[in-house]
Amino acid sequence: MNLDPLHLCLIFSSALFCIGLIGTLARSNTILVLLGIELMLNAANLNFIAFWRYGPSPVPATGVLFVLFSIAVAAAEAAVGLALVIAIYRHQKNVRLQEANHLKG
Amino acid sequence: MSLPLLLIILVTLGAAALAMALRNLIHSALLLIASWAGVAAFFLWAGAEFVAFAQVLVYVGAVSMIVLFAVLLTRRSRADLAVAPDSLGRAFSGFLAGGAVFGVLVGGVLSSPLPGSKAVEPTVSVRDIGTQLMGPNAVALLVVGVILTVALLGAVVLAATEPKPDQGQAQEGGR
Amino acid sequence: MIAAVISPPDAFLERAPQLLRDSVTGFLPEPWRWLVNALIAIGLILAIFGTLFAFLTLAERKILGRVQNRPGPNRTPIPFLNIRFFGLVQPFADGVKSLTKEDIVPRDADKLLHFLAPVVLLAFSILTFAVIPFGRNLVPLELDAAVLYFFAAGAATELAVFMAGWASHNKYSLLAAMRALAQLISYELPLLLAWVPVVMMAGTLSTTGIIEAQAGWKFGFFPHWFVFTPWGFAGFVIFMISALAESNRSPFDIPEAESELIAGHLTEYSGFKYALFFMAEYFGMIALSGMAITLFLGGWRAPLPFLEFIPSYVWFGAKLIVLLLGFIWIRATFPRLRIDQLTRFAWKFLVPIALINLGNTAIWSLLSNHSAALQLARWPICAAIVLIPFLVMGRKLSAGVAPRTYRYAAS
Amino acid sequence: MTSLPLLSLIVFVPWAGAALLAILRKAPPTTVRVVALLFSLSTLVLGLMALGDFDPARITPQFVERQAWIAALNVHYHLGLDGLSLVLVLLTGIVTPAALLASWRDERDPRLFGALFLTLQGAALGVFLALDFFHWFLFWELSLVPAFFLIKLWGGPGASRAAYQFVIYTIGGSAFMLLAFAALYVATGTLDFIQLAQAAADGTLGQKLATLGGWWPKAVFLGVLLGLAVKVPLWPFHTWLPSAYAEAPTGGSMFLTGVMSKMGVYGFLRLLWPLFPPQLHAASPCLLWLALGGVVLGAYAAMRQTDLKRMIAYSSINHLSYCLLALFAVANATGRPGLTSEATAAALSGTILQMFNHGLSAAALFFCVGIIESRSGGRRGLNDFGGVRTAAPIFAGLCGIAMFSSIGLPGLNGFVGEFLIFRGVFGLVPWAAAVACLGLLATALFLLTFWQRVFHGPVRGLAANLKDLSVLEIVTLAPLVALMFVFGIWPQFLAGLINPLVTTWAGHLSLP
Amino acid sequence: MSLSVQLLWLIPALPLLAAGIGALTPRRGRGLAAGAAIGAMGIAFLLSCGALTTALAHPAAHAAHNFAWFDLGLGALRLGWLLDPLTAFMCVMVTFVGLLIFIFSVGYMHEDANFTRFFCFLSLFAAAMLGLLVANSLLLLFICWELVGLASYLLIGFWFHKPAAAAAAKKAFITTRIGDLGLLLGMLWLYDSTGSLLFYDGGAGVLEPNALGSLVAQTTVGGLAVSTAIGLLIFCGAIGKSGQFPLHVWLPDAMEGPTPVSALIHAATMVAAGVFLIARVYPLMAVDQLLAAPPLHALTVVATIGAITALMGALIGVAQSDIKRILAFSTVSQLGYMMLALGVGSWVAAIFHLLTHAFFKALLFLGAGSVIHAAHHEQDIRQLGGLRGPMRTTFATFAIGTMALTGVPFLFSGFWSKEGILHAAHEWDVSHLPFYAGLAAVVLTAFYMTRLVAETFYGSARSDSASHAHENPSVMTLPLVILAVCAIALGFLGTPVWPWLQARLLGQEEVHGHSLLEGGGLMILSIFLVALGLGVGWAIYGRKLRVSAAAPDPLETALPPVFATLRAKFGFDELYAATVGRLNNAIAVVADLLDRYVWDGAIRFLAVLGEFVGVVSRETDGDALNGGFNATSESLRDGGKAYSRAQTGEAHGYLRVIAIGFVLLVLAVMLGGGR
Repeated sequence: MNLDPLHLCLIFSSALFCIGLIGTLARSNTILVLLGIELMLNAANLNFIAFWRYGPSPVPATGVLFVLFSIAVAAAEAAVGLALVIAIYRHQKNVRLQEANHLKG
Repeated sequence: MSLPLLLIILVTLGAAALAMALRNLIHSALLLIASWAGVAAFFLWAGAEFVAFAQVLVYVGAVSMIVLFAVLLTRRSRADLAVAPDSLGRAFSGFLAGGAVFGVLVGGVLSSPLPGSKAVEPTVSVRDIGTQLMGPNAVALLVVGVILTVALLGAVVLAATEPKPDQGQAQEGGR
Repeated sequence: MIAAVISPPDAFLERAPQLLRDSVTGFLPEPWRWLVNALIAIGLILAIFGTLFAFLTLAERKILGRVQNRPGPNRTPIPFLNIRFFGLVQPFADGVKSLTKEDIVPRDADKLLHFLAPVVLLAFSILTFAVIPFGRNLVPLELDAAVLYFFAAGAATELAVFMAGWASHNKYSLLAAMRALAQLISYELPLLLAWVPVVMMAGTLSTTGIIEAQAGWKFGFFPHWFVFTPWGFAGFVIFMISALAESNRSPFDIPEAESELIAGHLTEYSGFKYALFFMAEYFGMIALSGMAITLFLGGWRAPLPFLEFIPSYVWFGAKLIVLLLGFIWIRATFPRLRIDQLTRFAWKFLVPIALINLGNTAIWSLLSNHSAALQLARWPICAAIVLIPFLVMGRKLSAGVAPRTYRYAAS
Repeated sequence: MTSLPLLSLIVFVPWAGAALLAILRKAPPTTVRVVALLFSLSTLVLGLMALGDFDPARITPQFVERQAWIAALNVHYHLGLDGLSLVLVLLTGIVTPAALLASWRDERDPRLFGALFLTLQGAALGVFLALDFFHWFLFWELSLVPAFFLIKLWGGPGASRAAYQFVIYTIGGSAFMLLAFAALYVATGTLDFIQLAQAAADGTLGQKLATLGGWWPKAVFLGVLLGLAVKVPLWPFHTWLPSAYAEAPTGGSMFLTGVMSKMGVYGFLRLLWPLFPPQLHAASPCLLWLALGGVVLGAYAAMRQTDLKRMIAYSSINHLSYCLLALFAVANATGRPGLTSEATAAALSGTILQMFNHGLSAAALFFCVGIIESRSGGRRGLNDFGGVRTAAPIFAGLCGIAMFSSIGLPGLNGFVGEFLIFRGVFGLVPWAAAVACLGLLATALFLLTFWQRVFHGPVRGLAANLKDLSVLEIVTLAPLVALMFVFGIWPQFLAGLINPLVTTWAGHLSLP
Repeated sequence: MSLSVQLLWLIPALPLLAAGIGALTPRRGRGLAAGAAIGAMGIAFLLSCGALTTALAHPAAHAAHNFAWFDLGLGALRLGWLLDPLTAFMCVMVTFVGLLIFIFSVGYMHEDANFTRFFCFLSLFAAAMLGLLVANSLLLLFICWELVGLASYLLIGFWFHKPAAAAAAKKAFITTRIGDLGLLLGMLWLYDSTGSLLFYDGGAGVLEPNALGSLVAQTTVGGLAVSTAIGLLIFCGAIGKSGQFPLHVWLPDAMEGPTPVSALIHAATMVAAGVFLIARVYPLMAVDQLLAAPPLHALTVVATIGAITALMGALIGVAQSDIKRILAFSTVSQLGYMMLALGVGSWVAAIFHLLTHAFFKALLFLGAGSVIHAAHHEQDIRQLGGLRGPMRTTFATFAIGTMALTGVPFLFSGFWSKEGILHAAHEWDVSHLPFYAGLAAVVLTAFYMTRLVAETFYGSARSDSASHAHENPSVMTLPLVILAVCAIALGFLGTPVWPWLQARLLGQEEVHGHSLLEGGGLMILSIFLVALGLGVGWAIYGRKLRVSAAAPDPLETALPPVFATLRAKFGFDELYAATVGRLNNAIAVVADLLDRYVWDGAIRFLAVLGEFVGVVSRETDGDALNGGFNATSESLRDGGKAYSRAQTGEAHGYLRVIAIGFVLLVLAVMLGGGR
C-alpha cells in the first residue's frame, strides 16, 4: 500500500473529522459540541483543498471556491450557534446540551 | 510526503484532540484556535494562500472571538470554566461511534483507488478567484451574503432577547 | 523577500537599498540567497522599526508634555557624556529598566498563557510588516493576497489581548479582555469594510498593485491617490478611526483604561513582558499607518511630480511620521469614550457608513465609464452619498450622548 | 451592466418597495418614510444609469426588453426607452422623492401612503416605458387606483367627491380608448406600438382600419383622443383637474401635476400622433382652438380662483395646453408644402421640454402652497395671507423662483420650453401663437397677483406666525429650484437627449 | 488694456457672481454683499474700458463671438457676444454710472434690514443689463431684457411691505410684459423668416444685408414689408421698456422703489434699453426706407411715438408735486426725445443723448435721493424747501444736473446732445411736427425743472422733516460730484465742432467737425427757448416763493382745469382700468363660469344619468350565493401527531444515530452493495 500525499491528507481530514465527532458526541457542554462541529467542517474543507491540490479537476479553482463558501457559511453557523448557546444559558442557567431537550420553555 | 506536512498534521490533530479532551473551556478554545491555525497552515502548504488567509481571518480572527465571548458569557464564576466531567457512558458511546466512523473512513480512503498526485502544483491567483466568484458563482456569492446577513441578524436577535427583565445578570451586551 | 527587479531609470538613492543588499548577498551561492535576503529584511525591519518605536515613545511623551504645557522627559543624559540632549536617550533608559525589572507572575495565573500572550502579540504584530511596501521595490514579501494577509495576521492580536486578560486571573484584566474583544471585533468590521473599496477600485489585493493603481497625476499635478476621491476620503477616515480602535489608542483605549481598569489586561504584567506589550501596540500602530498609507495615500509615491527625485522610502517615512504624529495628537486631544458609546459608534455609525461607502464606490466606478457630464457629476453625487448619511447619522449619534442608563446597576 | 434588465428594474423597484412597505407592519414611521424615499430614489439612480448608457443619436428604443407574454393575443412584455421616455423617467425620479419628502410630516399612516405612492410611481414609469398597448394600458389604469386612495384618504374636506370625479372621469375616457384599441387590434392583430407606428407610417394601418367599416377609423381615433384628452387634460375636459389637484395631499398634488399629467401628453406623442396622422391632421383646426382655449381660458380662470391650489391647478392646465398646442400645430401643418423641419423640431422639442419643466415648476409651486397650507392649519385662500415674504424670506425666495419659472422667465427652465413652443407654433400656425401670447400675459398676471397678495404687503392674516422653511423643506425644495436654474441655463442636457429623436420626427413630417 | 470679444461675457458674469454672493449672504453680511457688488462692478468697469479700447481700434467692425446654446433640429440654437462701439460705450456708461450708484446706495440703504438683498438685486440688474448690451442675438437680448424686467420688478417692490410698492412692481412687470410680447412675436417672426437670431454672423446674421434684403422683399398684411412689421413688433418691446406712450404708465409708479433704483434703472440704464434696442436693430428698422412707396415706415412710427411721449411727459411733469415723479416724467419725456431722434434717422444723436442723459439724470435722481434721505423720506416738494443752505453739495450738483437737463448752453452736456436731436428732427423731411413737439418740450423742461429747484431748494423749510435736513455723508455726496463733473464734461465728446463720439459710433476712423455757425439759427432758437422756460419758471415760482405746504400752485390758481388734467396724468391709468382692466376681468369671469357651470354641469348631468342606471341595475340584480368548504382540513391534523413521539429532543442522541447510520450505510455499500 502506497501512502501518497492525497491519502495522507484524506486520513488527516478523517482523523480531524472524527476528533470533532467524538468531541461532539462525548461532551455535554454545548460550546464544545459546537466547536466539534466546526472541526468537522474544517475537516471537510481540508478534503476540498486536498482534492484541489492532487485530484484532477476541470475547473481549476473549484475546490478553493468551495472552501471559501464553506468558511463563510461556517462563520454564520458559528455566530448563530453561539448566540443559541447564550440563549440556552439564559434560559436554563447552564449550557448542558442534554438538558436542552424541550421545544418549549 | 514532506516534513512540514507531517508537522502540520501533528500539531493540528494534537491540538484538536487535546481541545476536545480538556476540562478547561478556555484552554479548549485556545487549542482549537491553534488547530484552526494548523488547518490554515495546511492550506498554505497546499498552495491555497487566499483560502489560508481567509481561514485565519475568519476562524482565528472572528469565530474564536465569538467562542471566547460565549465561553465568558455562559459562566457564573471562574470555577464554572472547568466543566464537570461528563458521564462515562456518553463518553464511551461517543468514542465508539467516532471510532467506528474513523475506521470506516480510513478503510474507505485506503481502499479507494485515487488519482496520483499531479505533476504540476495547481496555482490560483486572487484575480482568478475573484472572477470565478463574480462570474459563474455570483449567485452563490449572493446567497452566501444573504445567509451571512440573516445569520448575523438572527444571532443578534437571539442573543439580545432577554426572557424576563429580572433575570438579567451582569452581562455586557455582546453580539 | 525584497524584489530584485530594479528599473534602470531609478536614481541612485532610489536603488541604494537593493544595491546594498545585493552587495552582501551577491557573494553567496544562489540557493542561499533568498534565505539571507529574508533574514536581512527581517533584521532591517526589526532594527528600523525598533528604533522608530523607541523614539516614538519619546516623541509621544514629549508631545503630550508640550500639549499639556510641561516639558516632558528631558533629564536623561547620554551615558558617560552626561549631556542632556532633550532627553533623547530616554527610550534606552526605559529599555534597560524594563529588561532589568522583576517579572512578576500572579500566583493563580495561567502561567503558560501569561507568558504566551505578549509573545503572540508581538509576533503577529511583526508579521504584519511583511507585506507593506516601504519604497519602490522595497516590499519584504510580494504576495498576491497581501492585504488579506495583513489583516489576517492582525486578527490574531485580539487573541493575544484576550489571553493576557484571562491568564492574569484578575477581574480587571478579564473585564479588559472582554472589552477588548468587544471593541476589537466591533472595529474590525469597519476596518475591513474601509479598505474593500480600495481593493474594488484597484482590482487587486496585492499591496504593490494597489500602489500601482494610484500612480499618475490628474492635470499633471493632482495625485491619483485614493484619498482624494469622495469614497477614498471617507474610507480613509473610517480606516484611521478603526485603526485607532484596533491599536487600543486613545480615545479608544478602554481596555487599558487606567482610571477604570487599572490598565486592564496590562495590570499583571511588568518588566519585559510589559515592554513587549508596549512595543506590540506601537508596532500595530505603525503597521496600520503603513497600511493606510499604502491603501489610501499612494504608498511611497511623491505627492507632486517634481518631488519625485526624493527617494520613495523617504516619502513613505514622511507619510508614516505624519500619521503617527496624528495618532499622538489625537491622543492628546480627545477624552476617552465609554464602552457603550464606543460600540454604538462602531455599529450604528461606522459600519453603516462603511457599507454606504462601499456602495458609493460601486457607483463611482460605474459612473467612471460614462459621459463627461456624469464624470463631473459623480464628484458631488458620491460626496453627497457619503456626506448625507454622515450628517444624518452623526446627528442621531450625538443626540444620544446623554448619560448612560445602567441596565444592571442599581441607580 | 448591459445584462441588467434596467427598464424592468426601473418599473418594478418602486413596486418592490411598496411590497416591502406592506410587509413592514411594525416599523416606526421614520423607517417607513426612509424606505419609501429610498425606493422612490431608485428611479433617479436607475434613470441616471440609463442616461449613462443612453445613446441619444439612436432614435429607436434602447434597452429593449421583449418577452412573449400572452401568445394567444400576440401580446408581448415590451419595454423600451427613447429620449422622450428618458426625460420623463428622470422627471419622475426627481418629482417623486420630492413629493414624498413633501409629505414627510404627514402623520396619517405613512406606511400606506408610501406604499400607494410607490405603486403610483411604478405605474407611471410603466406607462412611460411600455411599448405594447396591453400592459401600457394596464399601467395606465393601475395608476388610477393609488391616486384615488391618495386623494380620498389624505385629501382635504372635499376629497371624496374629487377622488370619485377624478377616477370616474378618467376611467370613462380610458374606456373609450380601450374600445378603440380593441378595434385596432381586431383590424391589425397587434398591439405593439412600434409595429403599429410602422403600419401607420406606410399607410397600411389606415387601410386595415377602413376594412372595419365606414366610420370606424374616425371612431377609433376619437376614442383614443378622448382617453388621452381627459388625462392631460385638454380643455374642456379639464373640470376634474382643479378639484382633484386642490383636494389631494401636497405630495399627491405634486405627483399628479408633475408626473401624471405628463402621462396624457406622453400618450399624445406616443400613441395618437404616430398612429393616426391623417385623422389628427383633419381634426387639428378644431383641436387647435381647444388647446388655445386651455391656454387662454385656463389662465383666465386661474385669475378668478381664490383657492391657491386651484389656481396652480389651472396654471397646470394652461401650461399643458401649450404642449398640446404645439403638437396640434405640428399636426395641422403636416404635409403642408414648404414646411420647414426646423419649426416642427422646435415645436416638438418645446413640447417635451415643457413637459419636463412644467413638472418641476408646478410640483415646486404645489409644494409651496402645501407649506402655506400646513402652516396655517389648512387655509390656503388667496386673501388669507399677506406679507409672507417678511415672515418667511427663504420660503418666499424659493417660491418666487418657482413662480418665475412658471411664468417663463428666461434663465429659468420654463422659458426654454415655452420659447421653443412659440417658435414652432409661430412657424406653423402664426395666428395661434399670437393668440397664445394672451395666455402668457394672463399667466404672469395671475401669478403676480398671487405673489402680491400672499407675499407682499404688510404682514396680515395667518402670515403673522408663519415660520420659515425647516431644513427638511429646504432639502425638498432646493434641488427642484437648483434644477430650474440648471435646465434654464443649460437646456442642452435635455435637448441633447431628445433632439435626434425630434429631428427625425420632424424630418418625417416635412416629406411631401 | 484691451478685451477680446471672446471674453466679453466676463462683463455681465462678474455682477452675476456678485448677485449670487449677495443672494447667499446672510443678513448680517452687509460688507460682503456690498463689497462683492461694488468690486464686481468696478472690475466690470475696467473690463468695459478694455472693451472700449478694443472696439475703438476698429470702430467699423462688429466683432462677434457665437456659440451653440443647445441642439435644435439639424442645427443648434446659437447665441453670441458682440463688440462694437455702441456696445462698448453703453457698457462703460452702465458700469460707471452703476458703480457710482452702488456706492451711493451703501449710504442710502444703510438702515435697511434687507441691505444684502438690495445689493443682490442691484447686481442682478447690472448683470442682466450688461448681458443685454453685449448680446449678439436677439434671443439673448430678450433673455436679458426679461431679466432686467425681473430685477426692476424686484427692486420696485423692494419695500414690498408697502402695498403701493407691491402694486407698482406688478404694474411695471405686467405693463412691460405687454410690450415684451410684441418683442417676442417680432423675434419669432424674425427667426421664422431668416432662420437666425444672431445680429452679426459673418454674413448670415439678421442685421446683415442678405437677411435684410429678403425681409424687405416680402410683404405681409396690408402691404407692409415684413421688415416693417417685425420692426414695429420689436418697437413694441421698446415702448414698454422705455415708458413710451401709451405704455408709459408704469414708470412714474416705479418711483415707489428706493431712489438709487430709480436713478439706475428707471432713469439711466434700463429704460434706455428700449432706445438701445432700436439702435441695435437700426439696420432692420431702417431697411424699409429703401422701398419706394411702402404704406408705412417703421421709423415714422418711432418718431411719432417719440414726439408724443416727449411732449406728453414734459406736460405732465409740470403739474406733479412728488420730486421723484417729476423726474420720472422728465425721464419719459427725454426718452421720447431719444425715440424721436431714432425715428428721424439719427441714431447716433439718440445714443449721445442717452449717454449724457444717463449721467445727468442719474445725478438728478441721486440728488433727489440725497434730499429724500436727508428729509426723512419726504418726497413732496411742497413739504420741502430751503434746502439750499443745509445741503450745499447736493444743491450745487443738483443745479448742474438741472442745467444739463434743461440744456443750458455750451457748458453742459445736455445742451449738445439735445441740439443734435433737434437738428436731426429739423432735417427730417417727412414732417416737422416732431421738431415742434421737441421745441415745446424744451420750454416745458426748463419750466418744470425751474419749478422743481425753486420749490425744493429755495424759500424756507415747510415741514419738520425738511427743516431738520442736513448734508449726507461723503459716500453719498462723492458720487454726486463725480456725476456732476461727467454731466459737464461728457458733452464735449460730441460737440458739432468735434463729433468724436458720433463718428466712432458710426464706425468712422476720423472725425469731421464743422463750425457752430452751420445751423446756428436753430441753436440760437433753442437757447432762446431754454431761456424762456427758465425765465417763466423763475417768474412764477422763483420770485414769489411758496410759503406753506398747503398753498395752491400758482398754475393751479391760474388754469385749474388744465392743471388738474396734467396732475391726473391725462387720466391714462383710469382709462386703462376702465377698458383693458375691465375687459380682462370679464374674460376671467366668463372663463370661470364656463368651467363651473357649463362644463362641470355637463359632467354632473352624465354622473346623475350613470347613477340612475346603477340604481336600476342594483334593484334588478339578485345576491350571489355563498358556499362553505371548510370540512376537509380536520383530518390532516391528526396524522401529524403520530410522528411526534420519535422526537426526544436529545441532540446527542440524534447525532449518534446519524453516525451509526452512516457507518452502517458505508459498511452496507462496501460489503454488500459493492459492484
